[in-house]
Amino acid sequence: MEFSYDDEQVALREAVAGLLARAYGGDQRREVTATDPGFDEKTWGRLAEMGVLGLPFAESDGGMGAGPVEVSIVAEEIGRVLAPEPFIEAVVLAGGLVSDLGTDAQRAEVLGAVAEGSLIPAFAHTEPGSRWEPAALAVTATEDGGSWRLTGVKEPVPNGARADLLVVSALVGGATRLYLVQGDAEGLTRTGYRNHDGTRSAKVAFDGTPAQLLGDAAGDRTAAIEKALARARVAYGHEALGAMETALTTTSEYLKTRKQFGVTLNKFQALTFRAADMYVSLELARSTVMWATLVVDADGDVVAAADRARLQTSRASRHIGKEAIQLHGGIGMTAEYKVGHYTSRLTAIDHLLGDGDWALSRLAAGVTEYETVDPLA
Amino acid sequence: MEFSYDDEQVALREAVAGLLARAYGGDQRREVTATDPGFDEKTWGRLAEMGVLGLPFAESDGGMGAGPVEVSIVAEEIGRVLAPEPFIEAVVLAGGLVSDLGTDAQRAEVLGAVAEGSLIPAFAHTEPGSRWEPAALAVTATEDGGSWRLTGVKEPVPNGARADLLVVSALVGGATRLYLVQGDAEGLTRTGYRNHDGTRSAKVAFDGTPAQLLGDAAGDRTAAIEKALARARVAYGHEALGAMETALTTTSEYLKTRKQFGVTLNKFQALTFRAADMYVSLELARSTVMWATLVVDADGDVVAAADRARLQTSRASRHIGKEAIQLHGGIGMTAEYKVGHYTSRLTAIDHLLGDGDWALSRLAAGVTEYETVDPLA
Amino acid sequence: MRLQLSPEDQAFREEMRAFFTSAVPQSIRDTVAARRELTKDQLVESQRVLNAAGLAVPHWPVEWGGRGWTPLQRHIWHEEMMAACVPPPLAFNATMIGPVIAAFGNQQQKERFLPPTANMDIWWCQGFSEPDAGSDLASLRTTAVRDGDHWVVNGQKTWTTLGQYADWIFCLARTDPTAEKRQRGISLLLFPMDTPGVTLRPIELIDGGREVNEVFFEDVVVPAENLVGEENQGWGIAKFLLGNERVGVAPVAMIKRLMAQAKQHAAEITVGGAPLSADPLLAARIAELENEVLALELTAIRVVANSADGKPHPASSVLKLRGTELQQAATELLVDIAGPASVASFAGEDSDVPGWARVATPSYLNYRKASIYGGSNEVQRTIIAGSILGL
Amino acid sequence: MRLQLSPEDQAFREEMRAFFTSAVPQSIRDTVAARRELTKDQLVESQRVLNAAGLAVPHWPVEWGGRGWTPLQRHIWHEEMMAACVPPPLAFNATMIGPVIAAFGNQQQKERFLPPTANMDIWWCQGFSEPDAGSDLASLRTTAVRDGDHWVVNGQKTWTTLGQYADWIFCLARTDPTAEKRQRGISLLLFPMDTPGVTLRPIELIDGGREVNEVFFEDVVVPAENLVGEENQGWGIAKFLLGNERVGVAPVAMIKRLMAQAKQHAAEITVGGAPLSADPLLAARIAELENEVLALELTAIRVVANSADGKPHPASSVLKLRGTELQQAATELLVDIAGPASVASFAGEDSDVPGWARVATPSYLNYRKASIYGGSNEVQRTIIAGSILGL
Repeated sequence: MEFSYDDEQVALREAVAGLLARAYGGDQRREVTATDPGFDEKTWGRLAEMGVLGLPFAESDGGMGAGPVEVSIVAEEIGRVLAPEPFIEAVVLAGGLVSDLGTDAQRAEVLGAVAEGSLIPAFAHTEPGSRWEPAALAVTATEDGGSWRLTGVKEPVPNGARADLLVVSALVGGATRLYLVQGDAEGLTRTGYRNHDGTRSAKVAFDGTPAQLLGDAAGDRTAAIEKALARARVAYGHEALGAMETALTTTSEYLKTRKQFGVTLNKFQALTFRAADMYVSLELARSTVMWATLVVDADGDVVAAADRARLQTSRASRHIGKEAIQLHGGIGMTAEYKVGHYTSRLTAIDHLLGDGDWALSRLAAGVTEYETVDPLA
Repeated sequence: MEFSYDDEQVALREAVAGLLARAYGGDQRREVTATDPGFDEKTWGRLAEMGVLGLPFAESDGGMGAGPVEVSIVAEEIGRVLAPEPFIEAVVLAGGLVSDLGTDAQRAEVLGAVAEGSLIPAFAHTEPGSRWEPAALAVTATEDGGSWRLTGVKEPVPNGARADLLVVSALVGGATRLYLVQGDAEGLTRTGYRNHDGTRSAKVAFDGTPAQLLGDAAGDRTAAIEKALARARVAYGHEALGAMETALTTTSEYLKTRKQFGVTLNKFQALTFRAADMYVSLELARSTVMWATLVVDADGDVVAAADRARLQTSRASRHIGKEAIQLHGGIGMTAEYKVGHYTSRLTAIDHLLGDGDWALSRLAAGVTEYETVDPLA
Repeated sequence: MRLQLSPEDQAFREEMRAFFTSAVPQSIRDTVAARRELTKDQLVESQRVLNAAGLAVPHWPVEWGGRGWTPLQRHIWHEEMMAACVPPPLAFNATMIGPVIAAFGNQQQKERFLPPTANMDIWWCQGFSEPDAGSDLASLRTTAVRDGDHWVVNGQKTWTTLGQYADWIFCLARTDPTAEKRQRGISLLLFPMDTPGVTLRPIELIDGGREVNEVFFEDVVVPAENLVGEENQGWGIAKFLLGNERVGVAPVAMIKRLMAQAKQHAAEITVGGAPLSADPLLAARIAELENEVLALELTAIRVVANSADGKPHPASSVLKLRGTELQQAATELLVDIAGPASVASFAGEDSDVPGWARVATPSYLNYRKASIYGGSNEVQRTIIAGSILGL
Repeated sequence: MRLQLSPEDQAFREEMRAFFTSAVPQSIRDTVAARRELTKDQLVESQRVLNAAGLAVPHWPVEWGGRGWTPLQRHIWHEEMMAACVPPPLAFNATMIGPVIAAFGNQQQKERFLPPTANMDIWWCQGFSEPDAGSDLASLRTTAVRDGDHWVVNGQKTWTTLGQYADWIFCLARTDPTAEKRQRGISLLLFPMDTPGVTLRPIELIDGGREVNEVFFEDVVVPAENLVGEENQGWGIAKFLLGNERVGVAPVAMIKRLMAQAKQHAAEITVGGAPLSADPLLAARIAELENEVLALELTAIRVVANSADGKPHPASSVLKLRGTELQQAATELLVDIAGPASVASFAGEDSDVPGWARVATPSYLNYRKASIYGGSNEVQRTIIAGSILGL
């Protein structure tokens, strides 16, 4: 087991960090997230130019043929500055599903365009009343003379209003399948709105909306969706690591400079000990999330590893998000200061694809089936 | 709702506190618990002289006719000095069952003697493999020409070796009934030992041991046992309150006097804040336990109130017990210093009649059945 | 020691419950129940309904509208009000400046200010906190310089809650910069928010709300008669005011309302064919939280019973500390029950995400303030360690 | 970045596993598994088996028995040893005084002490802590006064673990009482425990065990040649020793063993007709704890990989802090699974309470020490805040 990055990976990290520092090193995020689509199309274009948007796709599909470690590096840098660009949503999740399941023609049509930045897909999966299940609940697909039509509502769909292409889960006779729906399809109504963390979601309504089956196999896609969600959970874990690290360093910096009662706050041991506990949470989460990425890389039990990463990240991000505000005091509550945005984003990440207690329930259900957890196995 | 003691109750508290301070104000506890029966028979006699051992029994049964508030005052003073006398075990629990269920003759025979200190009963209920259930598991009673005989093993039975009389739960045709067994009965084998907290328990084996049915009704006693256990849980809550208070004051005193790095420990804010959190735990537990005693007094839903008190006390006593040692450092680990004994006893109390998670499970099972908890209702 | 309320208190409780659930407009109470923001008009209307019935300022001196209730009655009044989703009287008026004027003001100030303060004819805001002061009030920098029969105020305040609605401000300013102890030389002044030289800048909070403000003073002229108490004795007044802030602060009824809502929503959500409320981990989390709220409520009753002399019981700090923690835990529970819908905070009315789920995360984020404002939880721990444990 | 062990490390792991599960006597390993106390003879025997195979002191310099392993290999060695219930080499010998003599001792001292130290021909104990010093080592009071070619030692040590078995003690003493900084003027001396003037008094701990001792020195004569390093330079040696104490301290394999035992016992207990392990709250508690142990294990692997220069990585403090917390959580879990039987700690062999349940609470109480000894968790937080966060 080996946890260090090779030279190329370090170079990727530095390049992405540099790009994002230019884009979000100052106060740009508030401005960018104030108007639709909630991210900066120019930054998106620059990420495409750097090759970041095609990282996980096969070279034959127009991608870079890189792996989950490279994806994790990008996600972590995104988290570090809270870049609102939908990298995980569009590239890892929606793009990943097309990459996994698409026909040659679909992959050729979609993935190159995603990599170039000219097409942004979104995964429309969550439905009103659903709770992180991998299956569709009430959106249905019907075949109509060789072509498909979808009916029902998906909400909230991250980046669903801006997306050029929707990857949609829908029920056909009890099975969940995946479909591609063009952003300008007839019978498609999208109502976008702001999430609490400044990103965007949408209500996406289908009313006999024409759709194309993703891939050519007829089977149920629940397991494939679960696996794609697991990979996205791990990637979100890295975004959370980046965000937690900034929240902690910002807090430490504040404690070193802010004065009260005539001395800087780092003279108050009760506060510095709490910062130390934040560091402990961060480092333990980091280890678990990095390990989960290696499990994805090795194509091990990705779903279980993602649950473990999610549980650890959920606990850590709540701890760090809350303490970062509390240790700042009033300033931490304001939208003009950055630390509260980190807490908001960490809260969103925690709830996007399953929270800590949800992951814990799944792990608890299997706890009698093994003697010990062996990460080296 | 009113939480203050009347003058008589204050006088009782002072009298008991005075008696116990003379008995256990110094290092006497280690000496007393070093040899069987693990408590001081002389102190027991003095408690009897003061009327404490007959507090909850009807005057017509030779008791004082006092209520659960008076019992709670005694329990709290016992906890404060960690007196090892089996007040709750003998008077509240075993005596309480005889008082609740005994025939006139049984009450007359047993309770006056308990009040006088001449007879110490114990409740033999827990069995190997049982888990705080109110019913008997494997000890059986059989009728044999108008008299009863018991067979099976009870363990651990608090104070079971010293007891003059055992109140025993046993199964008859699926129902749990209660029996009285004399300490010198034939077919009774008792093996006493020391518990980790210095008190005593025993393995009590019955082999066709003659027994007398407690009371003259033939029905199942599970509900009556559950209620008696609930009252004892509340009384143990008060013992825990007394112990937690001493653990906290001892810790505060230590922080004020112990020097490290040239200053007293109370200059370290991280330590004083933790002491403050101990106080918060104690006061919240105190409110809940006092309330539960009032529910017992009003004969309300005693079982639910006891579960609530137990949950709160379990959380508080673990928190305070652990922190009391940690804030002392090495000295807190030693048997010569008192604080570790408080942690040991709090740990025992927590496991004697159901721990916090056990109470939580019971409360969680009913959580959808009401809208809010109203303590004034 | 008695479990039940006395017959009188029981009757009092029923009277309060009947009043709050009938006299205060349903639309206002529905807004509170839905955790939506109240308008200025709603807040004023609600308090006037209370004031007309003598229920706005029951803790004031009797001659100024107080009721001479026992602490337990005040507790019951507060809890029934909150349980009925009635917005409590504006703290700046009822809890802060009103009692201060009643205690430290002269007769003319009492007559001038107390009736309109009780009736919300004046909306007050606070001018205590400053950008570089935080919990360290003694380091404030706003100055008031005497010029004939006026004071001239310069400086800046912050965290002025609902300052955008305020008619008047009560303001701490340094009136003797030469005082040896920093706590000396501070005075309390009152002036209208539309006095020339007063400007207000809203501060957006992390939930997107704009409830707090910065207030800037540039040569603001305040008549000398608007000084409360004695010159340079403002520190004692401030301590009196902040002490009151800690009395009866445990938001028990509000937390219980959130818990009841959480249980109801969890019962309505289906997971794998069963209601979410049947999930053992969630049920245990709710049961544990309810038990802690019960302990808080009982402690509040114990503490109010020992606050009869009007001074805050030291254990009041337990109520503030634990009350805000549990309030935060309840808001967090609602976010988790909302689950995947909890991100959709600013969805419109045509959204399929229910209103309670939309408001869940902003409310959770907003309530992070609870452990910071009004004496942070670190301040409360300092009080407990110092005043109670002697550390 | 790579999930799997390299083929070499995989082979190394299997070699270690095979050795530990076959070469060390089963009776010793059974005693460890049952959490019973090992005798002195068992401890000596076990370490001699390791030493004979070159596995007792792999981290020492190669010329004195070290193996030149990578940090990951040392981690694997330690974890496999613990997983196989093999008692680790005595810390006082292998981790403390051995490396100190190897680093600071002269050639004669190395030759005289290192081989018998590795082989447990000498059992060492520590003479660092003093009654009034605690974590504040610089305030120690034991003195050593030079008298010709001897030192004369007077004073008192405490928390001397297993001192009752010890042949020799390594002892910090103040050799220059006039030094301006308290850290100066301290030296490290070695002497046999049967030197006249040395007396030992056992300290009973709260679990009833007697593993620690006080040691008193009254005019104890120590040959000058038994000074390690330079006179008055003992502080640096002490820091080196205590730093080593923090390397690889996370008791991961031990916690995993406890967790596996807990799961097994829970599966064997029946509650309401179902195994206790099926209780949703208990299963969740176990799953959460296992996940935290996984995080600890992975962090240990990350940290050892960054400790290649032999100095403790600052994040070692995370391992000590969290490792002891999780160790304590695992012992607490076992108490709770034992339930009503957990009080019966000193029941005899004829008891129906199983042995693991009898030992559960004493072990839980005993492990409260883990967060106090060897650099308390408060010390670890100070290190993290200071060295890592710069606070």
